[in-house]
Amino acid sequence: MTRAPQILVFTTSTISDPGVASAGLMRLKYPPQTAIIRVPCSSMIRPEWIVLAIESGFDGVFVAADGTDCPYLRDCTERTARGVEAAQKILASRGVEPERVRMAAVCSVCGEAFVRIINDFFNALSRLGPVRL
Amino acid sequence: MTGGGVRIGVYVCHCGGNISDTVDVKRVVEEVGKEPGVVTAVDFPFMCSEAGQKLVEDDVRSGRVNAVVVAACSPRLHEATFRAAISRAGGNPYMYYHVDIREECSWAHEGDREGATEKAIRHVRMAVAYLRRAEPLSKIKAASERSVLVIGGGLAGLRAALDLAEAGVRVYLVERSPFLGGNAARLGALKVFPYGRPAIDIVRSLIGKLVGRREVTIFTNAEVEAVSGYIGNFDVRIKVWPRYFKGKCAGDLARVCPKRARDEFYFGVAERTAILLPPFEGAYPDIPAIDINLCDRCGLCAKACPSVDLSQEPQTVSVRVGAIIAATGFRPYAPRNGECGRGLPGVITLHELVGALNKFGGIRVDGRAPESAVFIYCVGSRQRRAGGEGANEYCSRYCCIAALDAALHLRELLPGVRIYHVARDIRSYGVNELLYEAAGRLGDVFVKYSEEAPPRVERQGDKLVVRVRDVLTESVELEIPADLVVLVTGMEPSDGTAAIAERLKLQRGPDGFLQEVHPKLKPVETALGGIFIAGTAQAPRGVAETLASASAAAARAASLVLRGYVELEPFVAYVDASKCNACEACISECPYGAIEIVRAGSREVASVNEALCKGCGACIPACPNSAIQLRGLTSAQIEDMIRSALGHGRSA
Amino acid sequence: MRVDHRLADELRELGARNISQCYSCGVCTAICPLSEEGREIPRRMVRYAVLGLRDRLERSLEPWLCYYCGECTKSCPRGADPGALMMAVRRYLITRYDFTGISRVLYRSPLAEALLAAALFLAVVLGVYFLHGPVNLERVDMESFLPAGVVDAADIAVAATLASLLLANAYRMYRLTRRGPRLPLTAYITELVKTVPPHFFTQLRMLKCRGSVRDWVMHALTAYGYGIVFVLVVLFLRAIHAGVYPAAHPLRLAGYVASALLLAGAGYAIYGRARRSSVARQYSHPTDWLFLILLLLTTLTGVALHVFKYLNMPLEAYVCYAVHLGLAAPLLILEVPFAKWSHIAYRPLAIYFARLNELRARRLQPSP
Amino acid sequence: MQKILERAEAAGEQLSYDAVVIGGGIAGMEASLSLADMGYRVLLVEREPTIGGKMFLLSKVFPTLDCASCIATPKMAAAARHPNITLWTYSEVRRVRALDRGAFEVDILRKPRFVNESLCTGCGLCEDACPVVVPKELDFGLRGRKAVYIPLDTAVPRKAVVDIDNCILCGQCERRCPAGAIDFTQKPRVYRVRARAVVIATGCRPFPAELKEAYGYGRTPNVITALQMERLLAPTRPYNAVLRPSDGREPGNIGYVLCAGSRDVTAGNPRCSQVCCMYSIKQAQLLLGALPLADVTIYYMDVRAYGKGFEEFYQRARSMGVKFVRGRVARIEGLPNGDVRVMYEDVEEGRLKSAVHDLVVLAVGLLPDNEVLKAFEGVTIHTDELGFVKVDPEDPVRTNVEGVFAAGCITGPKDIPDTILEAAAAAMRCAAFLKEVEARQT
Repeated sequence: MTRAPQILVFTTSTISDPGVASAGLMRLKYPPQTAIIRVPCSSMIRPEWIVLAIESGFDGVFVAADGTDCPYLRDCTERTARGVEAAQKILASRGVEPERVRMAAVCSVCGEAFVRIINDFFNALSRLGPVRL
Repeated sequence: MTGGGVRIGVYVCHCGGNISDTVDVKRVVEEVGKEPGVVTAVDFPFMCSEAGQKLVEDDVRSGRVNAVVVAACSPRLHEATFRAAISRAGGNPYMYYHVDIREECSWAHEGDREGATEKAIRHVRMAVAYLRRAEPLSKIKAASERSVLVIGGGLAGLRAALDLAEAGVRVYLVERSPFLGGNAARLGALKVFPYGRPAIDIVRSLIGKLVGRREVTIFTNAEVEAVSGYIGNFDVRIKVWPRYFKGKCAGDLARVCPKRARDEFYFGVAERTAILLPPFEGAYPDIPAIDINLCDRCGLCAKACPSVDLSQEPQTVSVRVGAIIAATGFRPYAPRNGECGRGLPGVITLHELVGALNKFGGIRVDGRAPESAVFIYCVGSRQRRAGGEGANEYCSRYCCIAALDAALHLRELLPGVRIYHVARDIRSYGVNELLYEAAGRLGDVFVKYSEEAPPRVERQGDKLVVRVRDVLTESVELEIPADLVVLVTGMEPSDGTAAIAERLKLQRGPDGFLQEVHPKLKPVETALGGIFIAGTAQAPRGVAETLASASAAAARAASLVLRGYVELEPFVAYVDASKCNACEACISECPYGAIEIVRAGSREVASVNEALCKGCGACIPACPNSAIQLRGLTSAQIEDMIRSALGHGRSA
Repeated sequence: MRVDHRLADELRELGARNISQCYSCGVCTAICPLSEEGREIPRRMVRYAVLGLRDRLERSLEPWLCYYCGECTKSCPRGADPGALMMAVRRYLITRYDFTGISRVLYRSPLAEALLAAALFLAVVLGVYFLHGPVNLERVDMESFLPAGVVDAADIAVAATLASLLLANAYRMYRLTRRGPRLPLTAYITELVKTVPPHFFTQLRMLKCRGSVRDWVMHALTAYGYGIVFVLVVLFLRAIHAGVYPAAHPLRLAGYVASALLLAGAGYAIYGRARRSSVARQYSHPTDWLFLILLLLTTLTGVALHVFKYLNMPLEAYVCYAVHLGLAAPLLILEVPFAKWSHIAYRPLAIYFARLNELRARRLQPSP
Repeated sequence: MQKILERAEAAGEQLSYDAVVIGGGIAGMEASLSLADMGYRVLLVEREPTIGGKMFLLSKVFPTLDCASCIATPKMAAAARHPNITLWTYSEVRRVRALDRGAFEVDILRKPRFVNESLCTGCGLCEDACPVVVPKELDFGLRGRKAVYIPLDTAVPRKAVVDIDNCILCGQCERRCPAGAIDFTQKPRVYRVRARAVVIATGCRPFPAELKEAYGYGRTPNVITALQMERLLAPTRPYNAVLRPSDGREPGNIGYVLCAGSRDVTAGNPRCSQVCCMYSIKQAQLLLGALPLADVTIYYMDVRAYGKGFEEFYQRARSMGVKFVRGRVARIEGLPNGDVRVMYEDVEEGRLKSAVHDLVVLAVGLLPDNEVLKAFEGVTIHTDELGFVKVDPEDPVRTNVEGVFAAGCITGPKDIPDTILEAAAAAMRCAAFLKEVEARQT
């Protein structure tokens, strides 16, 4: 019996967190092996946090970004992507698959999209198996 | 244990079964009660009720608890509620973390009690970890402008502006088109709820009361170009396009101008020239404007009228306001060619009918008054979107009523006309039912179709024929000959609404309309503090509901700016001077220019202007030394949350 | 199917005043005691009416199932008066079955109706005036004033005309409402026997209406009273003229009873309509009034004639007789084939034809 | 009580407020909060012992399916706590006189709770001690309450009240109360209050279902109203389950009869009640959640899902398996085993039908609760033929009397989002009026 993958999700308070909440409002199902941390804007996420998450036992990290809806930054997506790529590089250098970190924009009503993405991610992580550090 | 004397109380809400039916709240309480720093953990049916809040207050007041976790619904609903409760009890409202175990747990994992309970425990643990490093914060107080910007000069904008002005608030009203009045003015002679007065009367009356009030500045032919700042202190740049007119003109200018275009005021059923005349008695302003995109500067009008001044230039005006109301309205759904016969002669939309009735006092098809008219409802509304481009899933609310209203009006003008209504459900809610009743009494025939078999419109000789399966009559296919077919089209967000959403970064719902925070708790508020929405920019609605929502938005804006100050959340960036080496990496990251280098004693360090900082945190990853941090969400807190989530954090 | 707005207007003239008020909730159908699965009334008829689906309406036998108890109208949440629509549809169908077009005139123009009735009345009265035999003022001598043979001959002529008119109309009704293939001749006969006589004589279906027992009784009494008088007049006129029967003779008693029934029935109906005592009597069509008035007056003059005869008041009796015949003429000639009284024939026939359609439908279905 | 109230004494105090808001339902609370936030001093008067009106009795609310308590109770708490709001529950407006422009004199009767509000902690021990049980009004008689009681756990104020009409004066509560809050010496008092404006927000009352005789309400135990169903579904519900009244069985097959007392000239109400379609659809969704095996059928004429997100909510109910039958129910009859038969025409099929349900819910319409209009002296508040307050098309919260505003269901049936908007609008218009009055006086 293998342990179900654990996913850390970063959401943003005004955009993607409501988006994730809207999945619940619509009673859409996704794996409960998820933990959510709200930040104001996905561009604030430091690559070290992502690495720390993998070190702390998470099998994957999903950054639910603001995308073009970001109330703060026009280039929010690019900035967030930079952080995600940096994290992927660090992980790769330690032998961890970079696919364990994903990002996608989740708008404030995109519950369905979120559920699709997270289920897909969950399945991908299941196939990858546990993290070998 | 870190954070010194942090004594955490955890309160888990049942939400009357919404949570407790799925999450084993007792187990959550039991598990998190073991966490270091937690001094009490309880569950309660309704944490948000007065009794629930009292639980928190009592524990804080007694000093037993100085940091609070409430695990309940979405933080957007009740975070503020519990922060206020803590304040009342003398605690610090920022020693608080709101955990969502409803939308993001019990509702998403219905049927998986074990999984949902585990997730709830995990989230509460993370919150506890966060609080162990939390420190008391206080709000940033800033003076607020006692003025409001109202965007949109339609019914909602007029009503909101007038309300604010009457309440003593300075108002800037910005309208895109050259005249106030919006869509409501174009309804003209159509009577509106509760059917005492024509729409144009109401618009005229509001304009009459508004114009000339000293609190009010009106910009027509103007656009909001840029907005910066924050709640209480928005800097707004308004672009005012030239009218090319200095004053009124005698004589018939419409004859002078050789250019022709469809007249928007009559929904395109009439023509206008490049000279836009005040479209109705009592319009504001009462001087014409030139449609410069159509004008070829032939100069004929300038010869005819000395008031014409083609040399005018656009102007930019800057104003400072404490709040903004977006009342940018709707545009009628435009049916695709071929949709329900669109494109055939004699097939028009409801708005075009209204335009024609107002412009010509009647309607003619091929030069003759129609003997029969068929209204086809739900064109472009209530459609499944699978494959169908352009159609909308939502109900546009006003169209059934507007169609009945227009049909009654049509019958008044053409007493013998035969009217068929081809509808799905007649949604004449409330008192509007009386319109439905009146239409029936006067002999209108109602036919209902099902979504699967929409009506088809064809041309047969010189007549139109509507073919429809009537679900009220054993689904026989009826063939209704008609001189006139009216497509009852719904509302879509106007271009102005789309533009303002883009410019102000307002959220839009799946239907494309501006999204309120919550239909009941914060019905006119947006996710952005100080920006409110009103009227049909928010959702399709009728005149009375538009007026009510406008006054409601005005009420919210007024209570904000009348206070004279605003309190901002303390979640802004700060610099740990001891770690900063003034590398300036953060400065270029900040989109608001809130970071600058200052002298601190002997050396230079970065410093954050709290009023300008929006707390996005974009600067955080830039700092190589982790010197710049976000108040209320430090790196250390996030790291502790990550470590604690899977239970490894306890030893850290 | 093409909609036709004129039908609703026509039906409005025939008494369906509020029908465009209907919003198709179906309460009338569900509340109607005579509505049954497969034969839903009245909402379906309402739809045919407002949409102008003439074919469908004319093909329907269901309107004849309705006895206008008024439940639907009382329960209608929109005040659309479906009961009145059903009545109007029956009037409309009568005009459609009638190939002469007279019913149409009667129903559409109260003036024409009155004039026609008056013309018939005058024709008969004048006929009697010019054609009567010796006037015996000593005693009442009906036989010499107007020999039974003459009256009988007129009776027969009228009856033949009426019968042929009715038969022709019934055939048109059959053609309009027939659905499906031909049936074996025996089926036509057995079904005819099974349906028409019982329903003709009892109109039993009316009893299905809630609270209708009194109406049914009055209705039946009137019909039987009329029937008795009719039989007496046709078969025993000569003897009646001669006054051969003693007071207690069953035939004379029957005559008295029948007259009383007719008076009571017509009086009850007129009273009800004048008082608008029930939904069905809220709004009366001019043809309804004419029918009832003629019936009442005919009966009254018949009674008066009898009284004058036994009081031996010859001149009064002769005048009364002329008036009586004058009144009876439009009653029979106008009402039986063209108006109110044709119900008597159409209702049982509708049941018969419906039954035939049922058999046809059954034949069309492959047996399991 | 009537006798006690007749002996009400006039209170000596002279109180004055910017506005008196009549009715402590969602509209009254929202209007009060909005006015108070704009800096005006408000007296909020509620007839019942708790504010919250109809909304806090509800289960969840469309189209978001938030629990009603989660929306209503924080507003109730906020209204009770706001420094600019004075809250008088269990109080009745007896007389309103318009003295001048922007000057009203309002007589308010404060009924005795027989419980000292400042001492009562809402612990509920008195309730345990009381030997009298009567049907509970807030649960529409679905369960009992004591003669001394706290209306609901979520009540504001959460204080006990003695129902003196049913009290047998045994004194057990008095002995039991640890705070000594029971006080049978309390007297009714009439306060004369000066106000510059009045907001009427007295809301609605459900159509009395027994008036629609063909539906058998009151005679057939398993025919209930939608408000009763709300209580059966609400988190503060009586039985902790959805049970049918006759035998306490879980219904497996539930029918909803729409337009009970609306769109019906025979019931005296030709109008549509605006909310019944949606609350029925909502209840159907909740029932499918509470009773996963249940069938729910909704008999309708037109589904009026007109508001923001409503159509989507309706489509969701359809996809969840709620059955929608076009056809208005004509008659309902109870069967000997407690089941209920509905007679209707399936309009889309054109077929006469009947169906047997375990439980039938009447989606009753809304009528105005306009008793208070009689209290106006010297002026008449105009109403329509059903008694809803008439408003100005230009200003849909303004009545014909200057300075008197109306919001919520008293101006016509409406849902909660519209009510809240209207209440805030009333506050705004009231504030503008107050400002103008102020300006003239200075």
